[in-house]
Amino acid sequence: MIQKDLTTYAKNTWCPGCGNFAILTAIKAVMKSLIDEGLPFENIAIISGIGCHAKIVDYINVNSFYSIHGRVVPVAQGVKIANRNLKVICFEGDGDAYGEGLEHLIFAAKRNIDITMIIHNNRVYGLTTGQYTPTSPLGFKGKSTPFGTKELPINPLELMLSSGATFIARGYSSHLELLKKLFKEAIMHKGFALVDVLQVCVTFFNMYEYYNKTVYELKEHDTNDYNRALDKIREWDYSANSPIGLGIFYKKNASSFDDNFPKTIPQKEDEKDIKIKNILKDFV
Amino acid sequence: MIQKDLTTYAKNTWCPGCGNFAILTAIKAVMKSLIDEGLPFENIAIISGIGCHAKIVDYINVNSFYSIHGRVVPVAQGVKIANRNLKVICFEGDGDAYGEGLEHLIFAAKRNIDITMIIHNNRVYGLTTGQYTPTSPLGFKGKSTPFGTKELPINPLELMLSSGATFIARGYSSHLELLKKLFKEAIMHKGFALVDVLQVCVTFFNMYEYYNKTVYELKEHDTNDYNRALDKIREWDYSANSPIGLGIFYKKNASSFDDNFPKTIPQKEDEKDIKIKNILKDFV
Amino acid sequence: MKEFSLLLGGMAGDGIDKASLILARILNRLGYCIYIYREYPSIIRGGHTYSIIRASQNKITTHTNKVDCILALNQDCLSLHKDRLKNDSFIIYDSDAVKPEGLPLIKQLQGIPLDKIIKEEKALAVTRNSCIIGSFCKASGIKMEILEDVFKRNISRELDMNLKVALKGNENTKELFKLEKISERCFPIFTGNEAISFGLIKGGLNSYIAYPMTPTSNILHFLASLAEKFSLKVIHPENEISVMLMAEGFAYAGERVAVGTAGGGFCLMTEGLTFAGMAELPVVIILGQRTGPSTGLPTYTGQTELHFALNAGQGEFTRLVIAPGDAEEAYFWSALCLNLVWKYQLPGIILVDKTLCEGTYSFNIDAIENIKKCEPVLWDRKEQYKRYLNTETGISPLAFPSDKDAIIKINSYEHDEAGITIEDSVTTKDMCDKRLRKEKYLLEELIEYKPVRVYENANSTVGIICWGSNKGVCIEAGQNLGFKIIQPVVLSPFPKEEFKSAISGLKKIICVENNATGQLIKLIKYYGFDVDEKILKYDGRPFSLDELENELRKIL
Amino acid sequence: MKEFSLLLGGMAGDGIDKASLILARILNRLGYCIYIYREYPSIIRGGHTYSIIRASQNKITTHTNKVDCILALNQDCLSLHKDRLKNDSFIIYDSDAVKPEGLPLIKQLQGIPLDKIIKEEKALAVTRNSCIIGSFCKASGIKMEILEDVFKRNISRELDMNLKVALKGNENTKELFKLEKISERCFPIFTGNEAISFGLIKGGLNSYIAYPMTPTSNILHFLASLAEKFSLKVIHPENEISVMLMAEGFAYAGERVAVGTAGGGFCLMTEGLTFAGMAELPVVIILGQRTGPSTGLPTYTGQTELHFALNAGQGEFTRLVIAPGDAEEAYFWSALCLNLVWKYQLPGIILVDKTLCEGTYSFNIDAIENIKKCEPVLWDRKEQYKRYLNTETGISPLAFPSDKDAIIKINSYEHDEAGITIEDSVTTKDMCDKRLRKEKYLLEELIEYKPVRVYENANSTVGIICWGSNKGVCIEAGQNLGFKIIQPVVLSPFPKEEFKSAISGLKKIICVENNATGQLIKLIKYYGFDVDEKILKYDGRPFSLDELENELRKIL
Ligand SMILES: Cc1ncc(C[n+]2csc(CCOP(=O)(O)OP(=O)(O)O)c2C)c(N)n1
Ligand SMILES: Cc1ncc(C[n+]2csc(CCOP(=O)(O)OP(=O)(O)O)c2C)c(N)n1
Ligand code: SF4
Ligand code: SF4
Ligand SMILES: [Mg+2]
Ligand SMILES: [Mg+2]
Repeated sequence: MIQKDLTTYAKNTWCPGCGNFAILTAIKAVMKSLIDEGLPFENIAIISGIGCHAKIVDYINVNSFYSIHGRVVPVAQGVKIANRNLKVICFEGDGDAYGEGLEHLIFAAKRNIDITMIIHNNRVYGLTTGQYTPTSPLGFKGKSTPFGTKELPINPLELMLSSGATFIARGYSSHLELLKKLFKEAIMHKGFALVDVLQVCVTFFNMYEYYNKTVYELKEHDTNDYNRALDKIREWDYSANSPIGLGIFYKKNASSFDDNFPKTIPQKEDEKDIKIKNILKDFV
Repeated sequence: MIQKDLTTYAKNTWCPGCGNFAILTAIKAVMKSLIDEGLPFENIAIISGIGCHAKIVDYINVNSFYSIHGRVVPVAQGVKIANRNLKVICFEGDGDAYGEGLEHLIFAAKRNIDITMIIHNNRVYGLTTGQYTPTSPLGFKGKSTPFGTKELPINPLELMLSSGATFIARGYSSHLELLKKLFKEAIMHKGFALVDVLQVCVTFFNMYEYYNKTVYELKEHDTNDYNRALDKIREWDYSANSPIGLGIFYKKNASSFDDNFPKTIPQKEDEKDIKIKNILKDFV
Repeated sequence: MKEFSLLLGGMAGDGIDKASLILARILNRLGYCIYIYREYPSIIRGGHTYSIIRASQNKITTHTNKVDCILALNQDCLSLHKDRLKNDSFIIYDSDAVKPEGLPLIKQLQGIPLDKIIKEEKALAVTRNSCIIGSFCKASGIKMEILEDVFKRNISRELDMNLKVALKGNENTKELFKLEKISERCFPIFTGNEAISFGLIKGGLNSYIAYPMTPTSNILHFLASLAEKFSLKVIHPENEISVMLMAEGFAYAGERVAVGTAGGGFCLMTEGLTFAGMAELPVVIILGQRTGPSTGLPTYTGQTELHFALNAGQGEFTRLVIAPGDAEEAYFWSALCLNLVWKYQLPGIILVDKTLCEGTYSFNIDAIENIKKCEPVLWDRKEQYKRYLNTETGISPLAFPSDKDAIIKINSYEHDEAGITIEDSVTTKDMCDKRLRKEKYLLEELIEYKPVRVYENANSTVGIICWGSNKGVCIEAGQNLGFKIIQPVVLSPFPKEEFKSAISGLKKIICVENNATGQLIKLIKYYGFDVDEKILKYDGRPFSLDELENELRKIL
Repeated sequence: MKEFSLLLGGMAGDGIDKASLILARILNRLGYCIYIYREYPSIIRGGHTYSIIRASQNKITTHTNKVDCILALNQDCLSLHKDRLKNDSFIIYDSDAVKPEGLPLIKQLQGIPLDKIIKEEKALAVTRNSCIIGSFCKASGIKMEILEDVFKRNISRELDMNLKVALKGNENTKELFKLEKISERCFPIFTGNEAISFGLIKGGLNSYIAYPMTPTSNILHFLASLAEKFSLKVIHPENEISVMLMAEGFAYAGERVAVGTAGGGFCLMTEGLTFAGMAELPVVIILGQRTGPSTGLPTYTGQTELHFALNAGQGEFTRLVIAPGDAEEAYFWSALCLNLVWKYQLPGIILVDKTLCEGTYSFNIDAIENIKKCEPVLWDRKEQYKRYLNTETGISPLAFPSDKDAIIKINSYEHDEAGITIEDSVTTKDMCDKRLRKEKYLLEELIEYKPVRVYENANSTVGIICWGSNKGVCIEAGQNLGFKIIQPVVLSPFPKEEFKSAISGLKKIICVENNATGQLIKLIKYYGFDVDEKILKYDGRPFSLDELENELRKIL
């Protein structure tokens, strides 16, 4: 009844040349390979916020939850804790994830909850037509900062590392094969995984040329070593002019929050009534 | 007309033995010394959230702003940007600062805005009678987690370091002299300063004995070195059993966000009207 | 005695709460029905706090200002409450801490040296209240066996020490009169919060998510303690925004979920609330009112969020708002609310207040009406699954992630039946109609459950209308003065016809509310009704029975 | 010609917005008054977007469905809008992209090969719209000097290229008729958002804080661009919670501040709103409504937040809620609102919608009523300063941090006059009364400014009541059909007496709103009024003049 084709009838409305297309292509490829390897199709749930990136859920024909701006992470945690069979894959913009809803991200990392965060980090608010975000470089002239921002960006990977995330990676929308690899590893990772994708917004912050000059793929990097991960993560602060590493920075095994809940057991109405009445006896 | 005595008529309602008394004593001493050194009394503004800690604003006879749970930081930024003559000193609980409103703290650090944050970190929600907070140790049995928490705490100092804070220190409510020193340096620091105070809650999480055994004061620590600061900060993760350093971990000079705004110039009504009319000419 | 009222007061931290529950349970053993009113400051220790324990042969859910007995652990207790004494009231006080001066003429006054006793017995300071309970039992002629049994069931730590101290109190007191056993019944006694918790469990709760906030924090604590027993997932996340959105994740995954908060936290949930309206996700919100605005008096009561609950969130959609009036109603309607939001796929609000949440009641589960379990409409697998299938009732059949062959797409944007974003004007209007249409069917179903309750003197021409926790005090006052009481329990969708017939024939309508602007009046005016008089109280305290009766008499 | 209406349509990203503004300003030079209606999807590029530019000899603030001319940059433009054509309408289209098929009988049809021209001139794709503007000027007999001058003032990048391309368009078109200059007047033309911005500046704005959200983002952008010129502190923080609380910090420090958002962001501000009520901090919130619930149709319109604005936040306090109807009212009331919230120390909401915010208007500043600057009450330094001094009007004199000798204590808890936390019942009630008492004085002052506006045919027995952006369309329809129009501009405190006299003598009252439930009706019912008929539209689009007239005719 359901086609294994992952495309919906929704019309794609991203700008031509937008980096979101690469993310869409990569994630569909990864989903297909997971399905081929035996993951039941219906055990995927994707969640997005609000922004250009978020439209991705309209374009992929799997269970989805198009939520509100900045609130992907709590939704994802609810879904995962409620149904641990699901692979919960989240798409969030940098405005969403690092701005409006940053706090949730930190707490999900702290809990090491088993979800995958894919951040479409175009370093600008796309859908609201071009304001600075927490990862825009110092001096960025957006519509809300026509004279240039006066604040340094955050380094989201550094923040994630200090929050307890157990899988931290960076991709780039022009390196499609790497994206596929990162997405797949992130999804397979048991615990909280975040892939920050440098997703170019051709309309409001076209960084293709710049990134093409500055990115490199991490080689022989020990992803188990906190200090090395930190050094590599701090190599580029999302503002200054320096080499930008791509790949997995950090990876660690640890238990996840969602392992700790009782399973829901369907209960008969009369059994429950008896249980309640029994407990009521303690209140005399 | 106004007494230089910093005490109000409000009745103090903290539990006997509460670590908040030490913070109150220390900050009043620091304020007095600042006033003696020439800081106009009326140029102090203190801001608090909601919780046991927050009552401190009722007890100090200076300008104050008793705000809402978790929202001290945005208020403080508004006050500071609006009136740069003010010394803005904030008191927040760990529930406030690291829980409900963590996001604001990270952004204020990122902006290096010139405010002082004093965190009454009793590692428990005091006023709501004893639930775990983001800095309670793993397995903490609070009212909302009667079987013990299943998540590691955050290390707030590590988070602050990765967010761009330029003054990071830790105090302990039983080390009164150190508290005074830290508060004064934090207030004098130009930029975002945070002092995490291990403030013992005798009623819901009495850690006096434990801390007395484990704390030590940092000696010969280079506060300018990011990596050393990080090492020292990571020595104790707020959960495991390890030595707990007290003192200033990190300090850095950097420009603050609040330096970047035009000064408010009072304008005559007719001048403004003319200015508006002139601009309207651009809209034809 | 038909009725007996006692006040126990001391400092925050003295364990007044626990002690008053024990006192109540002792009186319960004599066959009385119980109501406890608690008043305490937003302070952990120090500061005066007290409980009024009222015991009656009838079912009661309110307290009286006047009391038959005061048990005073501190001086404030006597100075603040002396006006509550009647001529034949008696006082037991800690003679080591309290001077019984400036009191009205009181015949019976009994001091016991609590500190001294405790020192002698090497007991903890907090056992002072056990001692005074022992003393009370003697004064009122209650057998120590009853005290012992109640202590055993209610005190887990240092039981023996408490018993010993109680015995000392008992020995140091003389019997003043005899409270006899008046019946064999013995109901469990607990708070509105606990009743809500049981109600949610009865309604099939799988998960409860909350960030602590008075007056609903104890639901979180209580359900957390029951998590293992009822396979509940109880979570306390970083803030209320997370609470609400996490709950919506649960609802999507097919788990029955509720959240609890007070006004400030509810503010932060409103964006999630309108999302639940749009996405048609069933979530129950327990909203406990307290004295506002803002932080206000966080441990006191109020009824000021009616219109906030009715109108929170942008856009228009069907919502269920229910204000139960006592513990039994809290149980019944919490269970029903969870059932109904799942059937109709919408957000539901249980609107309560500090009075109900933290008031303590005798609870008779057998008197509670039957709750039909109404099952959600599930996908029949015949046609391709569409999450927002536009049906006659507005209800779209449900499926959940992991269900074979279904693709379930939730959307906060306006969407087509499959859940894909749209912007055209026809679908926009159709989908808005779909969501609003559910109201009609929901209301029809609610009629079965009598959404407007009527009590006492059905033939009276004077009626009191009230909502929420004022139910009990209005009923008793109505009984005493011969009025009819009308209590709309369901506030949205508003049961207009039921309300109309409830007030028909009345010559004078008086509205009783705990707010300054008359929020229920505002609501009924929209439906074309009006009131003649209003009695509004907004100092953070609920009406006591005698106070309300006085106010009512003034009007007539 | 008395009136002329044209539609320009293409893909999102084609620059339709800017081009329509230029077209409007060209028509403006002929002495017309302008209104532009914009419709665009929540998409950056691709997707159909269009503007209807209406020019009239009278002041207008609404569009018509039918148009005199279509300028089509893509095929969708013709297919979607062909029903808007009249018999004598004409079409100019890009003959390289559009096939003029399936159209009703149209006499005048002009294709120009935009792609070809652009390639020849080596111009940027986005200049296609300059080319079609050049063509339109020729077709309608408008002199190229006018186009040139308007281009010079409005195009900063690649002006020459745009002019060259426009000239080509001009040359490739034949003149169809002549739009003559009808008067010398030439008003500035801008959006409701810009009018609000100027109004806030006029009201003494020092700081504007916002997180971007359609439809009010452009206030943020516009004020950010004016920051240097007017010494404004314009800040875009991490989220709306921060926006609101930061603003309260500004208010405390004595700086006049406003914030802007839409429904979802307003949800997050409600906790700060009730805090402003409690702490008596003056903050103006610009709340731009769009189609809900939740994300809904973020770039479309609606009027569904009236009761949310009136009731948001726990507890009861005085708030000012104002719904201006067009750009001039937006200017006037934004300025006044800022003044009044400072005088009365409370939160104020300017309730607008996408139609008003992003609609474009001719703006006549000289026609705007005088705005008395009402100064806040300042501390006279005579007695010791008390932030919450309980005065007859409820207004406490202000002082600000850094003021010598004053200690200013703000508090979200209930507090005494000095701002210290209290919990006793007497102060609780007194302070609640103090905050609510301000409403009376505020309303008295508002009466001066005519809070209920009445237009057209004052003697008609049929009245239309409407609010916000429906003002313009109702006035024009009223004019044409001979009705009286009643527009309550101030919605809280509600000017009951003024409303009553405005509707007195009417035999039939029709309410026109952009929502599904009739929110204004609900409000007036509370004050004892009612309507006979309602016309509700809730598909995300505002009423056009012809559409509303049709609906009105159906009713009569
Ligand atoms: C609470 C709230 N505030 C603001 C908005 C408006 N809004 C929609 S998308 C967006 C920013 C999107 O930026 P980002 O997350 O970076 O996504 P992008 O469009 O760049 O993919 C904003 C501010 C909203 N929908 N909700
Ligand atoms: C939005 C909101 N949620 C919840 C509360 C209830 N509340 C008041 S204080 C508090 C926690 C206080 O903990 P903390 O900040 O650690 O302060 P402490 O009492 O320990 O000093 C909470 C949850 C509130 N006031 N507002
Ligand atoms: S605006 Fe930027 S992010 Fe959005 S679709 Fe266009 S290119 Fe992509
Ligand atoms: S509860 Fe804890 S933090 Fe609060 S006053 Fe008592 S000891 Fe201090
Ligand atoms: Mg972005
Ligand atoms: Mg704490």
